[in-house]
Parts: sequence; C-alpha cells; structure tokens
Amino acid sequence: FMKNQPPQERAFQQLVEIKAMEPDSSLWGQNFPNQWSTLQKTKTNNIDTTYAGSSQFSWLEKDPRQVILFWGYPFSKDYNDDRGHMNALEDVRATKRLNLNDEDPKHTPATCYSCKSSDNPGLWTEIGMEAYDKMSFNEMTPNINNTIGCANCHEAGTMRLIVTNPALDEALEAQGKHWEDFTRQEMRTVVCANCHVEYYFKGDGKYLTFPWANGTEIHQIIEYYEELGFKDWEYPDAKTPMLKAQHPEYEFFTAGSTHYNAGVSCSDCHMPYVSEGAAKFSSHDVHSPLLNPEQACGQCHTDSEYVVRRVNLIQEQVANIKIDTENAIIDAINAIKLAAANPNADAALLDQARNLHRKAQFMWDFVSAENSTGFHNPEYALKILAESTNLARQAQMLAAQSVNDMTLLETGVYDKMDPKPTPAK
Amino acid sequence: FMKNQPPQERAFQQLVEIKAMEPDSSLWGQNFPNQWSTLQKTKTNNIDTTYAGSSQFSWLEKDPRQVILFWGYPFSKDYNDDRGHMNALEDVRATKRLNLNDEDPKHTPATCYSCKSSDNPGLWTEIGMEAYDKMSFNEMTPNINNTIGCANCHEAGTMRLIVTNPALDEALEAQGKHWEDFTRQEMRTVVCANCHVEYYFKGDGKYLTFPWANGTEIHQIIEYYEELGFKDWEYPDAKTPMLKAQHPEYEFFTAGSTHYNAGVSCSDCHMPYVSEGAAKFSSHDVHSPLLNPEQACGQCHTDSEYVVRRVNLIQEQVANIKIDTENAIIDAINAIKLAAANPNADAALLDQARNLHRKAQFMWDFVSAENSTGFHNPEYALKILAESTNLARQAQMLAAQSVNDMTLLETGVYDKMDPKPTPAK
Amino acid sequence: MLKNPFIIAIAAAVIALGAFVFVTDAPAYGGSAPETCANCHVMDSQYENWYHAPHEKWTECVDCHLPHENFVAYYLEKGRQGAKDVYAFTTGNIPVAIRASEKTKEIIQENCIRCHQETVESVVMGAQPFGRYCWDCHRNVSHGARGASGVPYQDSTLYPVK
Ligand code: HEC
Ligand code: HEC
Ligand code: HEC
Ligand code: HEC
Ligand code: HEC
Ligand code: HEC
Ligand code: HEC
Ligand code: HEC
Ligand code: HEC
Ligand code: HEC
Ligand code: HEC
Ligand code: HEC
Ligand code: HEC
Ligand code: HEC
Ligand SMILES: [Ca+2]
Ligand SMILES: [Ca+2]
Repeated sequence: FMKNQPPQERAFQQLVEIKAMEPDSSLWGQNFPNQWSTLQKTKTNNIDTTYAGSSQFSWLEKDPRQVILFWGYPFSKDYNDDRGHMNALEDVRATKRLNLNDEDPKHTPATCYSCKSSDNPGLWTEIGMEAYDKMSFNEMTPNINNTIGCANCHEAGTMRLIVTNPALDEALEAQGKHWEDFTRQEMRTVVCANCHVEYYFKGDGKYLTFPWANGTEIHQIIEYYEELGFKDWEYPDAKTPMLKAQHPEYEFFTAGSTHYNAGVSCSDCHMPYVSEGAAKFSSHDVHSPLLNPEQACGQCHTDSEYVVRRVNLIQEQVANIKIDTENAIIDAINAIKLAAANPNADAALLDQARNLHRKAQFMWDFVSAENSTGFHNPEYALKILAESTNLARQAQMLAAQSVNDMTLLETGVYDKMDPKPTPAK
Repeated sequence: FMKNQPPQERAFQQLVEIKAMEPDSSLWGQNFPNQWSTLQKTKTNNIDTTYAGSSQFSWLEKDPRQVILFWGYPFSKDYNDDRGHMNALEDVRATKRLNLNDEDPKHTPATCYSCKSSDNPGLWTEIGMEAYDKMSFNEMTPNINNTIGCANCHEAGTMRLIVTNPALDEALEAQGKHWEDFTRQEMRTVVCANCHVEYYFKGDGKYLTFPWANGTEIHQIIEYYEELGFKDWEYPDAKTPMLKAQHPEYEFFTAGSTHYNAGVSCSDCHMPYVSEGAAKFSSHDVHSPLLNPEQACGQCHTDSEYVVRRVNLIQEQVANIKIDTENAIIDAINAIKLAAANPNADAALLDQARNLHRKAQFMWDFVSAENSTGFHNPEYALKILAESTNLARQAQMLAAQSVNDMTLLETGVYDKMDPKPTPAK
Repeated sequence: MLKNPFIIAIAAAVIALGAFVFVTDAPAYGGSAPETCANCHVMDSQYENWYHAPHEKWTECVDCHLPHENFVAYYLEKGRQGAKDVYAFTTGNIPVAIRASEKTKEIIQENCIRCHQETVESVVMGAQPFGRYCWDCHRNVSHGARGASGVPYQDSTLYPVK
C-alpha cells in the first residue's frame, strides 16, 4: 500500500520506455492514453466564449482600435485569439506577422519557435539556446517537426513537471529562485510560465529573455525596460519608442490575485481532473474553463453557475474600462502625431508626452494581451487600467502644451473615425 | 433537535412587555441582556484599523486633499471617521458642520436627526416625516433624548427586523418593492439601509429622500440628480454645481459585489453570531470586522488570516488609486477656477468642464464616502475611480480650451502646495 | 495514618468516576455514533453540515477523523483527542472558530485516500509528493458548501441574485 512507501519513490507504470526529451507525443501516449487523447482534442476545439474561446477570431476585427494602437508593428496586420496547444506550430507558421526574407535585417528569428514545439528541449540541449536564437526562423524550420507536446512540460520517466525553457530558468535564477526547490503545487503554475509570460528578444542575437530581473510586478517590468532603454518599435509619425506586452498570464495571475494567494494553480482550472472509469486524471484538453465550469470550478465552488455569472460581470467591467483606456490612448497618439509634425514643438515636453504614451500603452497592453479579460486578477486589471488612462490623458495634455495648440485636446478621436481602420497590409 | 422544528415558530421569551417603538433601549435590554450589553460596547470602542476603526480620526487631517475637494461646503470644516452606534447622537450634536442660527436660511434642519435616534420612529408616526423635516435642528432637539437603539431596527414584541425610516420605505416603493415581502436574510441587509445610504434633502421642506427612482447603481443615481438639476453646493470661484455623496454602503455593496451576489448580508460580517455560555446571539457591537475576523469571517472562510491579508491588499490598491483620482480632480478644479476668472472664457466649454467636474467628484466621493475603502465591492470601486479620473482630466482640458490657456494644463497642483491646506473655519 | 486518607481518596475517586460515567453517559464516547460527537453543541454546525453533505450516507465522524491503519492507533488517538476535547469543553476554553489541527488534517487525508485509493492512484503518484489536502478542491465534501459554516439561515437560494 502506497503510504508505506515515500511518495517520491512511487513510479508510474510505463509500458514503453521514453527517451529523454522525446519530441513525439504519440510515443508517450502509449503509456498514458488518457492524457494523450485529451491533448489531441486541443487540435479541433473551436467553441467561443463571450471574450475568448478557441476559434481563432481576429482581435483587429473585433476591436479595430487595436489596429491604431499597434500601427507600424506586425500586430496591426494579424492578431488572433489563441487556440489549443496542438495548433501552435501551424499557427506560428501561418501568421502574417512573420518576415521570412532573411536578407531583411528585420527578419523573423528562430526565437519565435521557442514556445511552439516539443522539439525545442532537445534542440536547446544539443546546440544551446544562444545558437538557436541566432538562426533565422527559415533556417530553423527543418528542425521543427512537432507542435507542443509532452516534452515541453514533463520529464520522461518520472513524469514530473519541469522547466524546459532556458529563458524561464534564467529569469528565475536572476531572482535567486530555483525551480527544483518548488513544490508540486507551485510547479502546476510554473510549468505554464515556460510560455505564458511577457518576453523580449535581447540584443542582436535575439536571445529570448523574460524582463523579470527587478521582479514580475508591472511597475518592476516597466522599470526594467526603462533601465535598458528597450523598445519593440517606434510608433509611426508620433515617434514614441513603444513596448509590446505579450500574454503575461503568469505575471498577472501571480500578482496577488485571489486565487493565487489562496494556493490555486493554473492547472487546477485549466486542467481539472476528469474521470475515466474508476480513475481520475488531469485533462490535457486545455481551454477556457467557462466551457466546463462544473469540472473546472465545481469542486471548489459548489455553485458553479454563480461563479460563471461572476466571471461574466468581472469581464464585462474590465472590457468596458479597457475601451475607455484605448480611446484615451488613441486621443494621445493623435495629439503626439500632430505635435511631432510641428517643427517648433518644445522637444522636452514632447518627449515627456511620448514617455507617458509609452507607459500608458504598455500598461493597457499588459491587461489586454493577458488572455482572461481580467479574470485572473480583476482588481489588478482595473487598477492598471485606471493608471493607464490617467497617464494617457496627461500625455495628450503635454503634447498640446509642446506646440501650444488647443486643437490637440480633441477627445473621442476614434469614435469620429469613419470608416473604422482595417488591418494593415 | 432543531432541524425538526421550523425556525419561524420558535418565539422569544419576554420578561417585560415593550411598547411599540419604545425609544429606551435599556427597557428592551431587560428581555435581551446579551444584545443590550453588546450594543453598549459601541459607546466606548476606539480601536483603529489601517483605513477605518472607531477612533473618530479626522479625514481632513489624514488627507488634506479633501479640504480642497469640499471647499465651500461644511465638510471642509469637520469630517471624521464614524464610530459606534451609541455615539450617534453625541456626534451629530458636536459636529462643526451644523448651522444652528435659525435666522440663517441655510440653518440645519431637523432632518439631520433622522439617522441618529431611536426617538424617530415614534416621532415620525406621531407627526409625520414631512412635519418633522420642516422643523429646524434646534427646534427638534428637545424631542430627541435617545441615541440609536433597538427601535431603529426591530419591531417590539416580534423582534423582527423592520424598515423604520419612511425615506427608505418610499425609496423602495418608488422601485416597486415592498420590504414586507423580503426574506429574513434580505432584511439582514436592508435594515442597515435605513441609514447607510446616499440621501439628499428634497425641496424647501428638507424632505429626506434617497435618490433611487432610477435604480441604485451609480450611473442611475447621477442620472437622477441630473434630471432633477439638484446641487448640494456651488464650488467657490469654479462655480461648479456640486453633489456630495454620503455613506452609500448599501448601494455600493448591493451593486453586484461578490458577497452580495453570494447571499451574504451586512449582519453576517458586522453582527456575527457569538456565544455567551450556552447561548448564541448576534453581536450588537457593530464595528470593523477586521477587529474580530475569526468571528466575522471565520464562519465562512476557513482561513481568516488569508482573507484579512486580502482585505489589506484590496484596500491598499483602492486607497492608492483614490489618491490619483483626487489629484486629477484638484488639477481640474484649479483649471476651472482660473478659467472662470477670465471674462473671455467660452461659456459653453466651461460649462462642459463643470459638468465633468461635478460627475467626476461625485463618483470619487461615492467610493471615498463609502466606509470600507473599497472592500464591500472592490471591482466596482476601481471601475468607478478609473472613470472618475478620465472625466476629471477631460474637465481640465475643457477648462483650458475655454480660455485658450495652456498654463491651465498644469498637473500635480496638490503636490506643489506648501503648506498643505488645513480645515476651514 | 497515611493509609486511610489514601483509601478514602481512591474511594472518592471511584465514586466520582462512577457518578461521572452515569451522569454523562461516558461509555457512549467510546463508540462511533456521530450523535456522540454532536453531544457537545459546540459541534452542532459540523454535525448539521455533515448530515446534509454527501458523505452522510457513507461515513461517520470517526471514519475521517481517526486513524485506521490499526486499532491501537485508533484508540490511542481517540483517547488523545477525546481528552483534549473534554478538557477544552469543561474549562470553557473553546476557540472562536474550531479548526482542524495539522495532525487532524493528516489523519483525514489518509482516510480520504484509504477509501478512494483507486480513484486517485494515478494523480497522487509521481516524482513529487502530492502535498495538498483533498478538500482544498473538494471544499464541500465533509462539512457543507462553505466548510464548517456556523452561520444558520445562510441560504443563497432564498436570496435574489441580481
Ligand atoms: C481560478 C481559475 C483560473 C486560474 C487559476 C487560471 N485561469 Fe486562465 N482562465 C480562467 C478563466 C475563467 C478564463 C476566461 C476564459 C474565457 O473568457 O472564456 C481564463 C482564460 C485563460 C486563457 C485564454 C483562454 C481562451 O479561451 O483563449 C489563457 C491562455 C489562460 N487562462 C492561461 C492561464 C495560465 C497560464 C494560468 C496560470 C498562470 C491561468 N490561466 C490560471 C480561469 C483560470
Ligand atoms: C510550450 C509552450 C507552452 C506551454 C508550456 C503552455 N502553453 Fe498554453 N499555449 C501556448 C501557445 C503557443 C498557445 C496558442 C496556440 C495557438 O493559438 O495556436 C497556447 C494556448 C493556450 C490556451 C488557449 C486555448 C484555447 O482553446 O483558446 C490556454 C487556455 C492555455 N494555453 C493554457 C495553458 C496552461 C494552463 C498551461 C500550463 C499547464 C500552458 N498553457 C502551458 C504555449 C504554451
Ligand atoms: C515565451 C514564449 C513565446 C514566444 C517566444 C513566442 N510566443 Fe507566440 N505564443 C505564446 C503563447 C503563450 C501564446 C498563446 C497566448 C496568446 O496568444 O496570447 C502564443 C500565441 C501565438 C500565436 C497565435 C495567436 C496570435 O497571436 O495570432 C501566434 C501566431 C504566435 N504566437 C506567433 C509568435 C511569433 C511570430 C513569435 C516570435 C515573434 C512568437 N510567437 C514568440 C508564447 C510565445
Ligand atoms: C501544457 C503542459 C503539459 C503538456 C503539453 C502535457 N502535460 Fe501532462 N501534465 C501537465 C500538468 C500541469 C499535470 C499535473 C501534474 C501534477 O499535478 O503534478 C500533468 C499530469 C500528467 C500526468 C500525471 C497524471 C495526471 O493525469 O495528473 C501524466 C501521466 C501526464 N501528464 C502525461 C502527459 C503526456 C503523455 C503528455 C503528452 C501526450 C502530456 N502529459 C503533456 C502538463 C502538461
Ligand atoms: C486540484 C483539485 C483536486 C484535488 C487536490 C483533489 N481532487 Fe478529487 N476531483 C477533482 C475534480 C475536478 C473531480 C471531478 C472529476 C470529474 O468530474 O470527472 C474530482 C473527483 C474526485 C472523486 C470522484 C470521482 C467520481 O467518480 O466522481 C473522488 C472520490 C475524489 N476526487 C477524491 C479525491 C481525493 C481522495 C483527493 C486527495 C488525495 C482528491 N480528490 C484531490 C479535483 C481535485
Ligand atoms: C482549487 C480551488 C479552486 C478552483 C479550482 C477555483 N476556485 Fe475560485 N476561489 C477559490 C478560493 C480559495 C477563493 C477565495 C475565496 C474563498 O476563500 O472562498 C476563490 C474565489 C473565487 C471568486 C471570488 C473572487 C471575486 O473576485 O469575486 C470567484 C468569482 C471565483 N473564485 C471563480 C472561480 C471560477 C470561475 C473558477 C473556475 C474557472 C474557479 N473559481 C476555480 C478556489 C478555487
Ligand atoms: C463580507 C463582509 C462584509 C459585509 C457583507 C459588509 N461589510 Fe461593512 N466592512 C467589512 C470590512 C472588512 C470593512 C473594512 C473595515 C476596516 O477598514 O477596518 C467594512 C467597513 C464598514 C464600515 C466602516 C467601519 C469602520 O470601522 O469605520 C461600515 C460603516 C460598514 N462596513 C457598513 C456595512 C453595511 C451597511 C453593509 C451592508 C450594506 C456592510 N458593511 C456589509 C466587511 C463587510
Ligand atoms: C438608525 C440609523 C442606523 C442604522 C439602522 C444602522 N446604522 Fe450604522 N451607523 C449609523 C450612524 C449615525 C453611525 C455613526 C455614529 C457616529 O459616528 O457617531 C453608524 C456607524 C456604523 C459603523 C461604524 C462603527 C465604528 O466603530 O466605526 C458600522 C460598522 C455600522 N454603522 C454598520 C451598520 C450595520 C451593519 C447596520 C445594520 C445591521 C447599521 N449600521 C445600521 C446609523 C445607523
Ligand atoms: C439617511 C441617514 C442619515 C442622515 C439623513 C444623516 N446622516 Fe449623519 N450619518 C449617517 C450614517 C450611516 C453615518 C455613519 C457613516 C459615515 O460616517 O459615513 C453618519 C455619520 C455622521 C457623523 C459622524 C461622522 C462624521 O461625518 O463626522 C456626523 C457628525 C453626522 N453623521 C452628522 C449628520 C448631519 C449634520 C446630518 C444632516 C446634514 C446628517 N448626519 C444626516 C446617516 C445619516
Ligand atoms: C443597527 C440595527 C440594530 C439595532 C440598533 C438593534 N438590533 Fe437587534 N438585531 C439586528 C439584526 C440585523 C439582527 C439579526 C436578525 C436576524 O438574523 O433575523 C438582530 C437580532 C436581534 C435579536 C434576535 C436574536 C439574535 O441575537 O440574533 C434580538 C433578541 C435583538 N436583536 C434584540 C435587540 C435589542 C434588545 C436591541 C437594543 C438594545 C437591539 N436588538 C438593537 C439589528 C439591530
Ligand atoms: C456568510 C458567509 C460569508 C462571510 C461571513 C464572509 N464571506 Fe467572504 N466570501 C463568501 C462567499 C460565498 C464568497 C464568494 C467566493 C466563493 O464562492 O468562494 C466570498 C469571497 C471572499 C473573498 C474573495 C473575493 C475577492 O475579492 O478576493 C474575500 C477576500 C472574502 N470573501 C473576504 C471576507 C472577509 C474579510 C470577511 C469578514 C469580514 C468575509 N469574507 C465574510 C462568504 C462569506
Ligand atoms: C468525509 C469526511 C468527514 C466526515 C465524515 C466528518 N468530517 Fe469533520 N472534517 C473533515 C475535513 C476534511 C475537515 C477539515 C476542514 C478544513 O481543514 O477546512 C474537518 C474538520 C472538522 C472539524 C474542525 C472544523 C474545521 O473547519 O476545521 C470538526 C470540529 C469536525 N470536523 C467534526 C466532525 C464531526 C462532529 C463529524 C460527524 C458529525 C465529522 N467531522 C465528520 C472531514 C470529515
Ligand atoms: C466534550 C464535548 C465534545 C465531544 C463529545 C466531542 N468534541 Fe470535538 N471538540 C470539542 C471542543 C471544545 C473542541 C475545540 C478544541 C480546540 O480546538 O482546542 C473540539 C475540537 C474538535 C476538532 C478540531 C480540533 C482538532 O484537534 O483538530 C475535531 C476534528 C473534533 N473536535 C472532532 C470530534 C469528533 C470526531 C468527536 C466524536 C468522536 C468529537 N469531536 C467529540 C468538544 C467535543
Ligand atoms: C469510509 C470511507 C470514506 C472516507 C473516509 C471518505 N470517503 Fe469519499 N466517498 C465514500 C463513498 C462510499 C462515496 C460514494 C461512492 C462513490 O461515489 O465513490 C464517496 C464519495 C466521494 C466523492 C464524490 C461525491 C461528492 O461528494 O462529490 C468525493 C469527491 C469524495 N468522496 C471525496 C472524499 C474526500 C476528499 C475525503 C476525505 C476528506 C473522503 N472522500 C473520505 C467513502 C469515503
Ligand atoms: Ca483562445
Ligand atoms: Ca469608523
């Protein structure tokens, strides 16, 4: 009986032996048919919820303000909602955000494959992440044959959860943390941080880096980028040095959310236990928990209808305030563009305006690119949006002051646009 | 055992018969010594928490921004944190907000006694609320001999909870609701709405009225005041027609908060059951639940330390954003005052600025005057503050436009003040 | 000289114990009927919530709260807990909210696994210890929707949800 045996020693019964970092999930699947068959469902999921779901709808069409906000950056061309894990490889190859012209210095690096394939752990071990990231996306393509799979999250043999992405390992180290010391429950969140985090490409080697050296709270991340003087792109005409935020689920959820503080992990909601016959196992069909709230929330919350109604309310409030913030940033962009076109503009004031625009937009994006429409940490979302709106309006005022032109104080610029913007070409 | 006995049929044993609306709580106390002795504790409580508590500290000293925000209104003279129920009468008589000069048309009406005494239910029944409210505070004083007591919440004899304030009765009626139909659990919240609500004095008769005809959500309340063209005072120099919000605990808590939606009532947290020997009763020592979280929260939350830490986090976030909002409104006031002093100001733009100032400040006050520093409904608090800040900044921009003067876009006006303002005389 | 008071003391103790056993029906406390535990009305709410929770059909208090690996451990722990409970009850040293101690929690966890071994076998296995309580998720299992709630009349179905 198992309690006479220290749990560390309890091993899974394995029919087939799996070699370390085996990229082919179907081999692992012979040992664990339940996990494999549920993982495969992520391929065909396509049901939507009010604010998310698995259909890959276009954010640029759903909210054309984002075309303006990302103007001059590939995200203004193509930006879809995410879908299931097994589509990762197909989707990264299909996005119009790629630049596959290796002659162009701005071509897409191999780094973009980092979170899309179970071939990576093996490749990183073999050639090292530095060499990997120096290659172009094109050059890497022949080495990548598998989409996300078991090797991205598990150690073969023991099946324990591990950090497979060297960028995560290094980011934790930079904070003096070692994932090897984490408890099993902590790993049920940290394993998602292999990918669901804000990142940037450091230097010419496009080295994958998480901006966490000062901490993972939003102001610490902004401070990090300020110290580094980093920018993702320059906003056309306005000339603001912009930052793009990307899926910071981990940073957002762990910033003191109700659930995180109560010890709940990502996997508790997104990979709830399901039973197949007598035994239960973790569903590997990862998607919106609003599609199976009975399983995802129902064990902790007896009234799962109640919590789902609550999610609706939270998301609606966040979505509405997010639109106010977008409008404020668009008004600011309009003003800064007009000011920048004026050769007599006061450079110091205009730069202050740009700095506030940069921060306001990164803060907004941190909430917007986070995929739960605020649910992972509702108060944090609203707090950040309140701060962002305040900065955006101040950016607009500074831009107007820089050229002493009252017309720059125009508000509601987006609402007056007709027709509304469409995705860039 | 009790589950075989419907609770409705268990009657109270009463030693002394209490006449209807008996104002003297000590008589009721002969029947219910536990309730009476705990109620008496509210007299001497004086422990503070981080953001509230029972010591009656001055808000104007704790946050001198509020002196500016309430300038021209009695609240800029004297505004303390509330303390226990049995101090109500003493405190209303002592506040410097009173104007006891009955010759002055702005003298304080008797209406100010409405929520401070157990004599009221009897008086209202005898002379009617209309006649009551037409008297001056001075004239009413001899009739008021008891502070808040049993008769404000209970029906003598049955001891059931009742609506005693005609203003609440009428406000519910206006929404087509009848408190007699409410369940016991609902009454455990509604009984507090006799007093813990936003109110105004209607017309020259100073008739106590709750602005709920359109609903109790903040935008419905604002709409109500807009339709009525009501103002509490005019902001000096800026000439904005202002609204003051006052302790809207009921409206705020019931606007879809987690706890309200989950069926939790005010009394669950503020009047938890306690035991004295074998008997279990509702503590009538109403105060901050952070002073007895084991009792107040522990019945529902197994980890009461966890929830208290959470309250801290929520309140800190709300308190910080609230300061941002105050700063934005002060910047707007500054701009509007300067614009109003300019005879060439564009009147239409300046009026728009005033209208936004009016709304922004009412929204801020709705959160600020609510006594839980956001905890009763955290997301609602942050959402309202985000909207308020946005409006305040737009008010400032409009004021600057109205006089075509960039210097009105100055920000951080409060921070530059030295010395900081002190309470008005 | 010394012997008499000693005998008297022993006799007195025996009489007192006899009276105690008679008056309090102490032997019942050696049994396992849930009503016994609920004798102390301080545990009314746990009883009520257990009674209405899904496990009432299958379990008694002791199935979860006492160790079952062997009968020595069972009675040792029963004695230890009982003594503690009676001490707390008679001295009136009753905490505001009664909470399971860490030791109790470990015992309960063992018991969940004892009955549900087959179900949880594959999920509690693995290279790292499971390290969390079953009722972190199964919050309603033993004592109702919100744990051992002591608040009566709390019924959200009675309350309109906006
Ligand atoms: C308490 C439950 C809970 C926890 C814990 C949780 N999530 Fe979520 N997650 C949700 C809900 C609810 C949504 C909203 C889904 C929707 O809008 O349809 C969501 C949405 C998402 C989405 C977008 C889903 C979609 O349909 O596109 C992603 C990605 C995501 N979460 C990842 C994570 C990660 C990574 C973590 C841990 C860092 C995490 N979640 C923790 C409940 C949770
Ligand atoms: C190896 C990288 C990686 C890891 C590890 C990872 N994810 Fe993802 N996740 C992705 C990518 C990439 C997508 C988007 C795929 C697409 O849209 O093609 C995604 C999509 C999702 C979605 C959206 C699914 C839908 O139907 O909309 C959810 C929810 C999600 N992940 C949750 C999690 C959780 C929870 C964990 C940890 C248990 C996790 N992910 C671990 C890379 C990863
Ligand atoms: C640190 C991990 C990581 C890196 C590096 C990364 N992604 Fe992703 N990617 C994700 C995750 C997680 C998701 C799912 C969440 C989301 O879409 O917000 C995702 C989703 C996507 C999607 C599907 C949704 C969409 O946005 O249309 C595409 C396409 C994509 N990534 C392309 C790229 C490209 C191109 C790069 C390189 C510039 C890149 N990814 C780099 C983790 C990463
Ligand atoms: C996106 C990350 C991710 C991927 C990809 C993934 N797993 Fe898992 N897996 C998890 C998490 C998280 C758990 C829960 C671990 C725990 O509770 O300690 C888990 C648990 C398991 C378990 C333990 C039993 C259970 O169900 O809880 C097995 C076995 C398993 N996975 C097999 C697989 C196999 C086989 C594959 C590939 C077909 C796979 N996993 C792919 C994240 C992943
Ligand atoms: C992370 C959350 C979580 C933890 C921890 C957890 N469970 Fe569960 N358990 C679940 C979920 C979710 C289900 C529902 C599965 C379904 O709906 O198919 C479940 C189902 C069950 C079932 C019912 C299966 C059936 O046939 O309906 C039993 C019994 C059970 N768990 C026992 C346990 C025991 C014993 C432990 C501790 C060793 C435990 N659980 C720990 C989430 C959890
Ligand atoms: C492993 C346990 C667990 C799971 C799974 C879980 N929750 Fe929770 N949830 C909690 C805890 C603990 C709290 C904190 C309050 C408390 O102590 O009851 C909480 C609080 C909440 C709250 C109140 C917070 C607020 O902001 O209003 C909501 C809503 C909620 N959860 C929704 C969900 C939803 C939706 C899901 C599924 C997608 C979910 N929860 C899954 C444990 C869980
Ligand atoms: C879920 C628990 C809960 C509910 C329900 C609740 N409150 Fe509170 N209340 C609190 C907490 C916590 C505070 C913050 C106390 C502090 O900051 O010290 C508070 C603060 C207050 C204060 C200020 C206390 C002080 O120390 O000055 C008042 C007045 C108040 N609540 C009245 C109400 C009313 C009226 C209702 C119903 C409409 C209500 N509360 C519902 C928990 C609750
Ligand atoms: C008859 C009017 C009235 C009713 C009914 C009423 N209150 Fe009050 N409440 C007041 C007044 C007035 C004060 C402030 C007294 C003072 O500061 O002198 C107050 C103060 C408080 C405080 C602050 C105590 C402190 O120590 O800081 C709390 C908490 C509170 N009330 C909660 C409630 C709750 C909960 C209910 C319903 C069960 C309720 N009140 C019903 C008028 C009322
Ligand atoms: C509808 C009920 C109601 C009316 C009418 C009312 N109050 Fe109050 N009063 C309260 C409540 C509830 C509190 C406790 C909550 C708070 O202080 O925010 C309170 C607190 C007070 C306090 C103690 C805290 C402080 O603000 O310094 C004073 C003094 C006071 N009121 C004076 C007045 C005066 C003067 C009037 C008339 C202009 C008045 N009240 C009208 C309900 C009312
Ligand atoms: C501020 C409002 C308020 C005041 C003042 C008040 N009560 Fe109560 N009382 C309540 C509430 C709320 C309950 C809970 C009722 C329920 O659960 O139905 C209650 C319950 C009771 C009960 C029922 C038993 C119990 O403890 O739950 C008695 C008896 C009682 N009060 C007596 C009194 C007496 C005597 C006084 C004056 C000394 C008094 N009350 C003053 C609000 C008040
Ligand atoms: C009568 C039951 C009850 C009482 C008393 C109660 N709560 Fe809750 N609490 C709930 C319910 C129900 C939820 C909703 C989440 C859920 O379903 O688990 C909740 C949720 C919460 C949450 C999560 C929401 C968030 O925004 O993070 C916190 C924090 C919380 N309560 C704190 C408190 C505090 C502090 C007290 C005491 C002052 C208290 N509660 C008293 C029932 C109660
Ligand atoms: C199905 C298993 C189970 C049964 C049967 C059961 N309990 Fe429990 N009991 C638990 C669990 C689990 C906890 C721990 C709750 C926690 O830590 O939040 C607990 C906690 C307690 C506590 C401490 C209160 C607390 O919230 O920590 C008491 C007292 C208690 N039980 C008494 C009883 C009594 C009396 C009975 C029989 C009427 C009983 N239990 C039946 C599982 C059970
Ligand atoms: C003599 C009255 C009495 C009886 C009979 C009684 N209890 Fe208790 N019990 C108490 C008191 C008092 C406490 C609080 C003591 C403390 O937590 O320090 C308590 C605490 C507990 C706890 C939580 C503390 C801990 O040690 O984890 C559990 C669990 C518990 N009892 C279970 C039971 C069970 C099971 C039975 C029946 C076999 C039972 N009790 C019979 C009075 C009693
Ligand atoms: C004496 C044996 C026994 C003990 C001890 C026990 N259970 Fe059960 N449990 C059962 C039986 C029998 C059923 C009903 C049959 C079934 O569904 O498997 C059941 C049903 C369940 C279910 C499914 C029904 C539901 O309530 O949702 C869950 C989950 C569960 N138990 C969890 C637990 C947890 C957690 C513990 C420990 C706190 C525990 N059990 C302790 C025997 C036990
Ligand atoms: Ca999606
Ligand atoms: Ca107070």
